[in-house]
Amino acid sequence: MTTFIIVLCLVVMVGFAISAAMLRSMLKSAVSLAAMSAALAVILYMMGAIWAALFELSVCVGLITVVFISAISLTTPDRRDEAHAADHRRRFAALPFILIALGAAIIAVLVYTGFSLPLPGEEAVAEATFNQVFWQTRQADILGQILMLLAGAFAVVVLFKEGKKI
Amino acid sequence: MSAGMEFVLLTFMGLPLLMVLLNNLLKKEIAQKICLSLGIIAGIVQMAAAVFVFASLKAAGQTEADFSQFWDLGVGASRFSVDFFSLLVLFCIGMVITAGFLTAGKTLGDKKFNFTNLAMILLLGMNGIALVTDLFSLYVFLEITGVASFVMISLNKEGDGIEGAFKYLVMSAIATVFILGGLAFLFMQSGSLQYGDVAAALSDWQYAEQPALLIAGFVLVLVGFSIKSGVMPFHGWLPDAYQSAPAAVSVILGGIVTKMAGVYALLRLTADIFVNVPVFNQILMLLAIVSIVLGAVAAITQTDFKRILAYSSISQIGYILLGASCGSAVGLIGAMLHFFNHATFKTTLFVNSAAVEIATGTTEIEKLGGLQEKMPVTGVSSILAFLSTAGIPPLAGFWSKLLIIIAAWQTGNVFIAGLALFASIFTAAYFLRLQRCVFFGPAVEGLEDTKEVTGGVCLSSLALSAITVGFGLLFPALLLFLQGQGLI
Amino acid sequence: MGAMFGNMAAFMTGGSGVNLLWLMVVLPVALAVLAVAIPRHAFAARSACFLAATLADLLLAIALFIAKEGSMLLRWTDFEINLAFRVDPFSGAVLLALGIFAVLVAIYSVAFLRRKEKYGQFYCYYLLTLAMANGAVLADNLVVLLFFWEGLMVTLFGMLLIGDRQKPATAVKALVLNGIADLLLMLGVAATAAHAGTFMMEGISQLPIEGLGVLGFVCMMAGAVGKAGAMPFHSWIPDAADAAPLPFMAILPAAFEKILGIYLLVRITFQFYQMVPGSVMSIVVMAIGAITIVLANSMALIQKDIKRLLSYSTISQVGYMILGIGTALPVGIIGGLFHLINHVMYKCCLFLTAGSVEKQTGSTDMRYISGLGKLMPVTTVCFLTAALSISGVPPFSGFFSKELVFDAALESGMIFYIAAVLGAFLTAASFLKLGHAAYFGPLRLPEGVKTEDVKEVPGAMLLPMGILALGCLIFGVFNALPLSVIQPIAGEGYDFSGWPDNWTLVAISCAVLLLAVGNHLFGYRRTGEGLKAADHIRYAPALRTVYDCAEKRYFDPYDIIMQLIKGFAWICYGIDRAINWVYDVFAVDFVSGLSSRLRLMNNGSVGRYMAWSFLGVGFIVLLCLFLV
Amino acid sequence: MNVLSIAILTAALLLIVTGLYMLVRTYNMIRIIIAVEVAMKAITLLLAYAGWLNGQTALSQAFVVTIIVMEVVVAVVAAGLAISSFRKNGDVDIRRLNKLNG
Repeated sequence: MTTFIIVLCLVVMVGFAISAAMLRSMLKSAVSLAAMSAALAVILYMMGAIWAALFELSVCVGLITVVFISAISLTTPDRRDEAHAADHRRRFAALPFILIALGAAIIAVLVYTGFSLPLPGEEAVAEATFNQVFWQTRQADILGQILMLLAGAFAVVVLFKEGKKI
Repeated sequence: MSAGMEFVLLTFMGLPLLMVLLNNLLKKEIAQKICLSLGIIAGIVQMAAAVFVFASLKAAGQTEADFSQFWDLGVGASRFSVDFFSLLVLFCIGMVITAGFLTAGKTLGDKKFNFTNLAMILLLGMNGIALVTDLFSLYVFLEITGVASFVMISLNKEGDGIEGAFKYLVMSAIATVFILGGLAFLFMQSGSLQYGDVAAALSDWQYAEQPALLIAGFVLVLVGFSIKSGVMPFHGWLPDAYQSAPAAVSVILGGIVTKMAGVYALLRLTADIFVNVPVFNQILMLLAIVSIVLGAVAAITQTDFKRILAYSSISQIGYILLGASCGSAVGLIGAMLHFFNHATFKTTLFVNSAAVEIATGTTEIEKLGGLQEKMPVTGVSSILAFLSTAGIPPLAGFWSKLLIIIAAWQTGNVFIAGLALFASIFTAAYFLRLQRCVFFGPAVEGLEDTKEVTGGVCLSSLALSAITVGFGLLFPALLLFLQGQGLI
Repeated sequence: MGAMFGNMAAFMTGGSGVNLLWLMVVLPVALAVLAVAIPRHAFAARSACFLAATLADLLLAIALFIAKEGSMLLRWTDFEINLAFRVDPFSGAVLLALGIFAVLVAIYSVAFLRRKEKYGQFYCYYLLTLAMANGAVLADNLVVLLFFWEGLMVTLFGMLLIGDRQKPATAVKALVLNGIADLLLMLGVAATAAHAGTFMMEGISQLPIEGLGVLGFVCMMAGAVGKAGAMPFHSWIPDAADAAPLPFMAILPAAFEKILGIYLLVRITFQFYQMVPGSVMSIVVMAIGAITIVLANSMALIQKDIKRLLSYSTISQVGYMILGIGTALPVGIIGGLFHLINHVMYKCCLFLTAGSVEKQTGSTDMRYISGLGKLMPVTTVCFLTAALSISGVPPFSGFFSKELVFDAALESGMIFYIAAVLGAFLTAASFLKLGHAAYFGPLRLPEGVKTEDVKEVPGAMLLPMGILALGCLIFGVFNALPLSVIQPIAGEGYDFSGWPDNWTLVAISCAVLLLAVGNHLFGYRRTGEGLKAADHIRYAPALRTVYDCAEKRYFDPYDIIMQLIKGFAWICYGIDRAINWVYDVFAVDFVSGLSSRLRLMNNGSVGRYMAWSFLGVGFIVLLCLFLV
Repeated sequence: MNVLSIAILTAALLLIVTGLYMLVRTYNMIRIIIAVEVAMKAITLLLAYAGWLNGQTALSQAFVVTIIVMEVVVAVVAAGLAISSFRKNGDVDIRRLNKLNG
């Protein structure tokens, strides 16, 4: 059952990725990305990574989509460019075929070589919970996250503030 | 280990953070005035701290020290730790940051405040890269360094900064994808991303369950860090980013940032992690020699001061990586010393380009000429730095290049060593062209009233030139010391 | 590291007590650096530093001369190429001589160079030359010797460049000729070391001149003789006289190079190798000496410039020394060395008087100056003393040393004696001409120089000249003084002090001198001018053509070599063009073309950058498939 | 044979290729950021899968959470650059960013 759901979600992800690439509307691309993230959240949940799934849902589906949509609305060009749209379709026309060929090739190679990565037995799974691991062993990363958020804040100050004057 | 030393260790992460807080908590008017001093203090204290920790470690007979004050870490935690190489690098970072802040006074106008904030975050990011012992934490600090430098490049939104920053961002994002992909594959096999654990997992990688995954892992990591360090053919973004950055930012960026983000990480990888993976070293050596030669060749016909320096950086990065890829102690030490030397002379040159830009308003060499008499300090320090880059004895660059080429020779790749030696001619060629166009010859019309830039810019180019010359002259002593340590 | 410092400490102290040897080299170098470091306008400070250096060197040399022996060794490689210094009575005496002349000329130079440009460079090169010369004398290892020898060549080149930076032809000429001599020396050192099986000079003793030894001996001798300026390595000296400052002429070609060359020649012929009187080698050396004497003197006779005349005379006097040493007889060796000491004194003195003349009148060309005797009496007296000494008039020093050389030459072969006597005649004639033309006769000065401006030079310049002139007299009258130092070098039990034993020779010498005076008077009567007193020889039927050719430099070995090289170069030209094309056209075009391609590759589009990166990734992956 | 491992690896690779293809072929700066995000999704997937495979779920979750935070900030900065570029040039066409070359 787990396998089935994960594979289904994977297919959904690849599908939305293609739509994110090929759809002409930026808004629809952003929404496709959000859908991808949602599918990924399901996969994460199925793999037992509950916190990660939660973050993926809240941040990637929520926050990043908001960021994209506001960025898109702020950068809408004054004129619609039909030639550009046609050009866009032409440039991405090859993508699905490439992906199908590549996917088939990869699957063929992996199956042919008998590739397999067995899941660990129950006893091999580490006991530690996410809380313990995250707060006690990843303090460097937490410091890094704080710094990153600080950097983001300064970036917003620099990149957005003075723009109003222009 | 003494308690005092632990506090000193904390300055590497604590002091810049404190400076950021100070800068933002102070009144805006006061902060505008003193923010650059904060940065200079942070840089100088960092250099002093690096020297102090080095002396303490030597005195205690240790080779590395963990941060244990205030850190209650679980088993297998990602922690900060310093060894001699990190200390050397931390010293370089402090040096370049100081030079950058000294340059900033004349170039940034009202952007000093934001510059200080971002440069301190950048400093934290770079220090983090030097201190971490976990590949994932390395990625985290890489990303911090990256974000801070994107914003700093585009600090001056009127110019081409946005373009350079965006190109850097895109290439850096690709690099991140590759690095993280590689880490994921390595993580599958090792179960941890601590340097030691990954090295252990790779020690007999041919016999692992799925060697293909490990190969994919280290190839992706290699590619990612190569993009970050701007090795040919992954170099496209580097000249653009350097050229478009404001003068003070390009000092920091060209002097240390890209070296920390890419080259330092690659050195760590070859020295600590991929020790038993000869393929890694072979590919790296190939990339290195391509960068050395093509970087130098490409620099020959450039027309912008900073762009020449950028291509020269690509070439010099090649030398560092060539040393690292030899897999011997001599090569690694040569690479580390060249890292230090490169930070010194390339910062000098970027400071000089900043001085030229301040004095004349342009960095295009066709519009410049005859500045030697008008700007003697800049001209002479530029000559010194360029001689050191080209590896002319007895300047510092000569010795480290010598070690690298000896190491390459010892690996049996005589052809590559010869090519690396031969590329010095190109180095001399592009720098002579630069020197001739900018400093020698008759003064170009409109530049008759040019004056030497005084203050911090002048001071930093003098100090850095002194380091280049002094280090070159003291090098035999250093070599004896290393010999005494049994390192070579 | 510790071991190295221990080694260093032992090196500096020589094991027991303070060892002065290394100071002899390091001190002048250090003070040279200091002298340059002092600002240019502080003439007094720089000069004080300069004088202090030479004085300190003299004191050290005296200490070493008294100590008579000492050695030191800094081991730096496994195969015998060590920094080894040694001093023995001979080298102690040579060091002392170097020190004395260095001090005297230094005092003179300070006064001479006042208000001249580039004096700082001169000081620096002077002290470096002193250090190098000390090192060369002290060296106890052939490689170390070679090092300091080459160092001398470099400082020589530098000093010549001070004179005329725009036209470095003279400096290049000196460099080429000295370079050839040094190359020969290098070859000789290699052959000698191979022959002896060691580089350490103390281990090389009395090698037979056979097999490899012939090569070693001939080449080393050529190097030594070349440094001393004998023919055919002489031709840069007269040219240098035109270009370089006069103190340079007094210290380098006149003093240091002679001392060092003859020092090495003695070392080679009597320590390293075993030269037997009458052997082929002995005759070769004597022949070089004899030819040098005659040819250089005959050139000296016709010169119209004081400096050039002195230069040729310098070359000719080397001939006497080489002739004396070449006889391999004790009397010849002692005579040669004694002549060396005397020569350095009077020739130094003569150059200094020429310098005084130049300082006051701005010229040394005898066509424009004449009758300075009344204006510069002290200089004239010094000149006279030195000229009498060089002409070999008793009881001045030159007479005694020349007699010893005559004695040895007669014993080795009549032809050498005749050459030596002919040389004595020509020497006397040329100095009669010089003295008569420059100092006596009617007063004449170059245009624009007023008579009242020409007066005696300052005391600091007179002092060295006076001391040297006095030395010429003292070493003649009390010739036991210098001979007591020189005689032990040739062996035990020789005593040639006092009046010469062979009265016949003395009589012949005196007759030759009188003949020279007669000749001069004859010439003077015919032309009525002191300067043209030698013209009857210059324009004598057979000699006229030879002299014409000589004045057109047909006999200059440097020019002959240059002609040969030009011919060779012409052949090489074609090959060179082809190679040049590869460098200039092909390589530059190729590189700049490649560079432009790389510029096109970076066209500013981030998509292009990514494409290149992905190509790189693909390449790496392919590579990986091959390598793994 | 394990369907899951093949499926996940294949999907991750396809996602990365899609992302990189988008990066190269698109002219829109915003879409470039979306492309990077697409590739990052694949990385997140791989890391989570790696943790699941070797039983270090907690550690891999810690990684994923950190990556998400990093990703957001990078996206914000990139969007900020795109908006600045838009304010300067009037559109977000990457082809306009070719002043720096050579």
